[in-house]
Amino acid sequence: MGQTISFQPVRLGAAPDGSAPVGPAATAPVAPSHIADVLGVVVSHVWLNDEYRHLVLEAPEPAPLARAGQFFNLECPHTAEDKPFLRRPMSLYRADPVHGIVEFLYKVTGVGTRGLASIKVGRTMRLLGPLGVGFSIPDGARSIVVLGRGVGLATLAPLAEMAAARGVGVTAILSARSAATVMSVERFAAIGATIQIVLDQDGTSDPANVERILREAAAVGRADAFYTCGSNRLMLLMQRLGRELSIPGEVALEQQMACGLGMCFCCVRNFSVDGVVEARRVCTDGPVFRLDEAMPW
Amino acid sequence: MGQTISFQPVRLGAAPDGSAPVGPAATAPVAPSHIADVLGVVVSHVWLNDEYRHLVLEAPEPAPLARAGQFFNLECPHTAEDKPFLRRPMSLYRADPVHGIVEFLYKVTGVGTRGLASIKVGRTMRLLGPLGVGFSIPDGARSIVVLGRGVGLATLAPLAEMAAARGVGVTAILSARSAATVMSVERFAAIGATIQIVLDQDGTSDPANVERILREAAAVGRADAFYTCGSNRLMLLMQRLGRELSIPGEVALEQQMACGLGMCFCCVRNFSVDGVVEARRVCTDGPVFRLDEAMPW
Amino acid sequence: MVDRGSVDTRVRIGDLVLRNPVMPASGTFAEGLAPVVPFERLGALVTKTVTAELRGGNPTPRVCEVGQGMLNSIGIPSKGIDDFLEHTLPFYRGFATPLVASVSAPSGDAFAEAVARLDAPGVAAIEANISCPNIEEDGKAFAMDPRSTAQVVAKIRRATKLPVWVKLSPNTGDVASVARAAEDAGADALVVANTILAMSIDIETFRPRLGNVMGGLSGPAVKPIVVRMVYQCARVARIPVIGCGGISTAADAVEYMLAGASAVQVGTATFVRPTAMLTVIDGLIQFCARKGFARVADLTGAVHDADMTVDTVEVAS
Amino acid sequence: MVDRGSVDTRVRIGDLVLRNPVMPASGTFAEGLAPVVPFERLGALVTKTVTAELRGGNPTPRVCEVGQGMLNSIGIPSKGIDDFLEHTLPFYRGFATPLVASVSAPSGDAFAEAVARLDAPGVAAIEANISCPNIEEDGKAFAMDPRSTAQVVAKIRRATKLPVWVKLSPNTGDVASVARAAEDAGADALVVANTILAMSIDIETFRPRLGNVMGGLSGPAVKPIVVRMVYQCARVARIPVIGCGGISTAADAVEYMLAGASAVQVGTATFVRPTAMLTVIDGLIQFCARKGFARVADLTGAVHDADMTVDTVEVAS
Ligand SMILES: Cc1cc2nc3c(=O)[nH]c(=O)nc-3n(C[C@H](O)[C@H](O)[C@H](O)COP(=O)(O)OP(=O)(O)OC[C@H]3O[C@@H](n4cnc5c(N)ncnc54)[C@H](O)[C@@H]3O)c2cc1C
Ligand SMILES: Cc1cc2nc3c(=O)[nH]c(=O)nc-3n(C[C@H](O)[C@H](O)[C@H](O)COP(=O)(O)OP(=O)(O)OC[C@H]3O[C@@H](n4cnc5c(N)ncnc54)[C@H](O)[C@@H]3O)c2cc1C
Ligand SMILES: Cc1cc2nc3c(=O)[nH]c(=O)nc-3n(C[C@H](O)[C@H](O)[C@H](O)COP(=O)(O)O)c2cc1C
Ligand SMILES: Cc1cc2nc3c(=O)[nH]c(=O)nc-3n(C[C@H](O)[C@H](O)[C@H](O)COP(=O)(O)O)c2cc1C
Ligand code: FES
Ligand code: FES
Repeated sequence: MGQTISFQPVRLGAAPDGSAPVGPAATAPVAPSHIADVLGVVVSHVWLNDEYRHLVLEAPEPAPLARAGQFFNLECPHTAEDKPFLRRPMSLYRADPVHGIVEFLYKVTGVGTRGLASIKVGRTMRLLGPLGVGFSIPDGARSIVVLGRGVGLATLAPLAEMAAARGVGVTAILSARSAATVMSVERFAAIGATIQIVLDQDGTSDPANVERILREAAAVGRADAFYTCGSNRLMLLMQRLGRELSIPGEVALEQQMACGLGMCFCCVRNFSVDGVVEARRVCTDGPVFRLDEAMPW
Repeated sequence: MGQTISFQPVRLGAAPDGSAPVGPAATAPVAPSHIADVLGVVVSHVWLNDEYRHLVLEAPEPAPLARAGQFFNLECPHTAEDKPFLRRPMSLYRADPVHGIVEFLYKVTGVGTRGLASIKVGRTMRLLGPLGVGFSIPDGARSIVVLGRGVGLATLAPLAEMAAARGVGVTAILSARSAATVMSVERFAAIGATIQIVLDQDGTSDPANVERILREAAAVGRADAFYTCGSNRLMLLMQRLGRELSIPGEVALEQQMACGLGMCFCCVRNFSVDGVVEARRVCTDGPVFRLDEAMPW
Repeated sequence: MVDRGSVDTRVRIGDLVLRNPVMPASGTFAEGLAPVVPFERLGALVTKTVTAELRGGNPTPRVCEVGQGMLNSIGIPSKGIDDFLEHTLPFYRGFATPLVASVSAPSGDAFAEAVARLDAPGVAAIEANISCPNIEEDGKAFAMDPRSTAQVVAKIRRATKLPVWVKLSPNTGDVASVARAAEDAGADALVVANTILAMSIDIETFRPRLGNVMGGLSGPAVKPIVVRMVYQCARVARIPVIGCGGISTAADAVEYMLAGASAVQVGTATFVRPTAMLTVIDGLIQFCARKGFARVADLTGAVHDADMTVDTVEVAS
Repeated sequence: MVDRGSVDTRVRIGDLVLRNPVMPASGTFAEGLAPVVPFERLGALVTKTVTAELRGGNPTPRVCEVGQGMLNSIGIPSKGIDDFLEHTLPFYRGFATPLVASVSAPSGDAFAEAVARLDAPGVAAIEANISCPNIEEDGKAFAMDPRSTAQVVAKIRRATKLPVWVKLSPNTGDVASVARAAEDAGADALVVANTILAMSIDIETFRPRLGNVMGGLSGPAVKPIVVRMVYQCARVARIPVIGCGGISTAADAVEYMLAGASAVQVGTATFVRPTAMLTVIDGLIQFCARKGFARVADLTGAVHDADMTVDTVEVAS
């Protein structure tokens, strides 16, 4: 669990950041179109708590070449009660191209994730991906702040590792209902991130307190970029501060999907681009978007 | 497996034969409307050969009160490949009211029976019944002839036992493709039936030969009533001889069903009643009908 | 939360008050269900469509299953109205549940005549199944068209003092106009809807899987289509709409009521699970209790759509 | 048995010969599928419907699943025909597979103008999506009615020398008459059909599950309904019918072809299994080999129904 993994963001149709993959495991450069519907084998599938499960699959390339912020469209098994029809999008939680592993961390919420939760070790399932545009770290950034809540933390964990692999420092603000539901702390800790856990339980997750932490990080020069996922309220807060303090940022968004490949236009969200509202597809234009252009949901 | 079981035919809407249940296990009289959708537990479920399975269920009353020729509408489980929607009708193969057991013998042919074949010992399934009109034995009959083929033999086996329990002799002509696919021989043997196995394999199942056997049985006074199930060709043969020799008879018929309760009129077949063609519902007017009124299918 | 025991399950369909909104769909219910379902627990009883003339029905096979639904081509076999009055009606007089007699006929006058004969003690309402072909209009079903609907319903209306429920067809291109036409012509309620014309072919034998080639689709597969029609009809009609199509759970019934139905009919689900109607009734009460609705009737039309507009281009995808 | 390698998979749609009868359905296919499906293996490529004007589409959520099917209310977002000619078309010129450009417009004249502009190198045929509202007729979709269909198709026909495929709506009450009208007005082929108008309500939130309230049903749930429409259209049309609705396996494609389809479109199945079209193609070849058909095209209309008659009363159940 402790190995370092390299991630390379891919900005489809936009200027790639150009930096080469960094880290011990040399990965071949990934063409944007390197997507396939592969059959993965479940090698581990455990409950992290009452709601969240961690799914580890052995899967052929290109699946394990996925980058932080990218996602897969998962075919969820049927059970006696739940017959999910469409696939379900899930962010990459970890990819290990050397061992051919992809991991997901998900919350069991409805028909699809209940179906997913039923899959046993040793069974196979189809996963389409890697899909979408992952996170990018601006050239020259020395330290970034990631702010996540709930399952959003799962999406940010590989970003933190990508940053660390490039020698970029990470401040991680992890928001959760209670101490029992903070996830992935060990992964942020393993890369030496400065970790701030904020909870509803003791009131520390209050926006005012989070704002204080963010301003502090900026004040001490540890906020060259902002990243957020998993909470509308926190996104708005980070967006406001980012604008005020001229800190660039990215947000990973969600939307109901069908194809995951940019074909159906089911998954659009509105963005405010230079004052004009523009619809973009979360699946191919995102799921990672510029923080300053995002709109609340 | 060797215990004697009593069967009592119920003629809904027609004159019941009036005779009381006979046999060691005293059963309460069954009202025609004694039908329920009960939950059975699978206590045994084995393959008899490549195509046929034997399913034994423990089920509450009224299920084990079923009589020879009656049937149940079975809710067939879903599998990954097969999702049967409607229920599937299956004849009673054996009922044991003392031990609360009902048994079925079925051929795996399509979506529904493949689903049924997947059910494991210990699991529960719903069965609606007992449904329809079972076999009746004319008052005063001393000896009857049953002629069946394929899974039709399963339907006739409890009739033979009902006859034996009343002291009525049985000649059983069992037709099959090959020796390996003759079923239920041991049940006919156990009640002391005169058994004639006729096979496609050696040509003995040829109608001419079967006709010879039937005429012989009639000639020696062992054919006070004819019963058949499972073959159009054999039904026509028995019907012709029955008319010629004035032997009353019954035939158990099949038809696609939906409700099993006489409501939907899906399951009609045509009958020739005094020269007039009349449609009757297999599920409630049958599935056992007068042999002389049946029409080929 | 409301106490389950105190949820008022009654609904009103015109002048009729039903003890609860759940009843069988015509053709999927008959005397044969009595051993399995206590008829006194149902909101109403609805008979198989009867015609004045004797009808044999269609060739077999009359049924096949398709995914999570079924096709039928029964073809309205009927022993005639005399037989209905003599044998069917007396059976149902034994139950303290209103009996709705479904009837069909090939012309407006024949409909009027049939309906008049059904005005007998024990019949609480008429359900006019106008999905049958109108012989005066090239055999096109009455319910395909607002004009022929208006004509036949007007004749039915004049022929009886009983409440007239008009059962619409989902095979028309404009169910809302047909609904309005039926209301304007005097219908007391609308039943939405009958089966959707469909077909299935056995790819091994190359034969249509129904003896009649085509038949009516029913069951869960049709639910989203018919929920839409109930919504469309309820928005234009002042009379109650009774939803019918693919209901097998209380959740389905709730969805229909939110869309605008005042009551629901359960058809195919009874074949799959004979006690389905009872489960729907129990589940409705439980749902209302959990959501704090004191009256099941308050679900009718309670969909939250006030802030939404419909873009008709979506019809085209 | 025929050797799998020797099954002739070609089908003819008017003057176009396709290498096999399997193609995507409009709106469920785009450049994004290229990494997963070799476009050279498909019979044709069909683009998302384009309009002359810029269109934003409908509010979200635009999709929800319903049993074994889905609802969508995308609403035809479009970047316009200029963008199509400049960006979309050049991408597809790289593939040796005929490209069918789907187009829509709110009036006959606008349709004609749009179609004329699409007469560009690389476009092999036009698919006219006439399920959109005709602004000259109260916003009723062209395809709801034979008369408006005839008018719009005639204008489209005069505007281009390209083959014109007309995509019909399943929401009309009389798809066969609409099919005939399209053929008489000059259509080269019929695509049967678009999505079926439907609706779903979330019973926890009481909100319609689509931002647009109603949307189009697609996927396995619609198959028996659309197979019936293909059968009805193929019986009255001399031009080829392309079947579209719920096809996800080769068995589904065979069923459509037996009912009368000359080719098939696969939509929703691609979302569930991106390589579905390839599976359908392989399975069709296997089926023909097993059944001894030397040509896939021989499946078209091969249903054994000559001895059967249809009783229209079954429409009523
Ligand atoms: C790019 C992307 C990445 C995601 N990554 C993760 C992740 O790593 N871990 C995780 O737990 N969840 C993640 N989600 C959310 C996850 O897809 C939904 O929780 C899941 O689809 C719910 O499906 P369900 O059938 O269990 O729930 P239901 O509530 O029954 O879903 C009903 C329908 O709504 C859709 N839906 C519901 N919630 C969402 C949502 N938030 N986003 C998109 N569609 C939704 C479902 O796909 C389904 O069609 C991600 C979503 C997106 C778009
Ligand atoms: C009263 C009655 C008693 C029966 N008893 C037995 C029995 O004891 N053992 C046994 O093996 N079979 C029996 N059958 C036949 C059994 O019901 C069918 O073999 C079974 O329904 C096939 O379903 P399937 O989905 O596996 O096959 P498929 O061929 O896939 O069935 C497709 C459809 O056709 C229907 N169907 C197919 N064959 C028949 C048939 N012969 N009769 C009625 N419907 C049919 C099915 O119900 C289903 O709706 C009986 C049928 C009836 C009517
Ligand atoms: C086997 C069968 C027979 C039917 N017979 C009739 C009928 O006689 N009259 C009628 O109005 N509707 C008839 N219907 C239609 C049902 O009443 C109902 O409208 C339709 O099945 C949709 O409801 P469901 O999906 O709950 O079955 C019949 C349906 C089935 C399945
Ligand atoms: C998300 C989505 C978008 C669609 N967009 C279009 C479209 O732009 N133009 C069109 O003619 N049909 C469109 N359709 C309809 C499909 O082309 C097809 O007719 C329908 O989905 C039925 O086929 P299926 O069941 O295989 O999906 C769309 C369907 C879906 C599901
Ligand atoms: S999910 Fe289809 S375009 Fe995004
Ligand atoms: S199966 Fe319904 S009447 Fe026989």
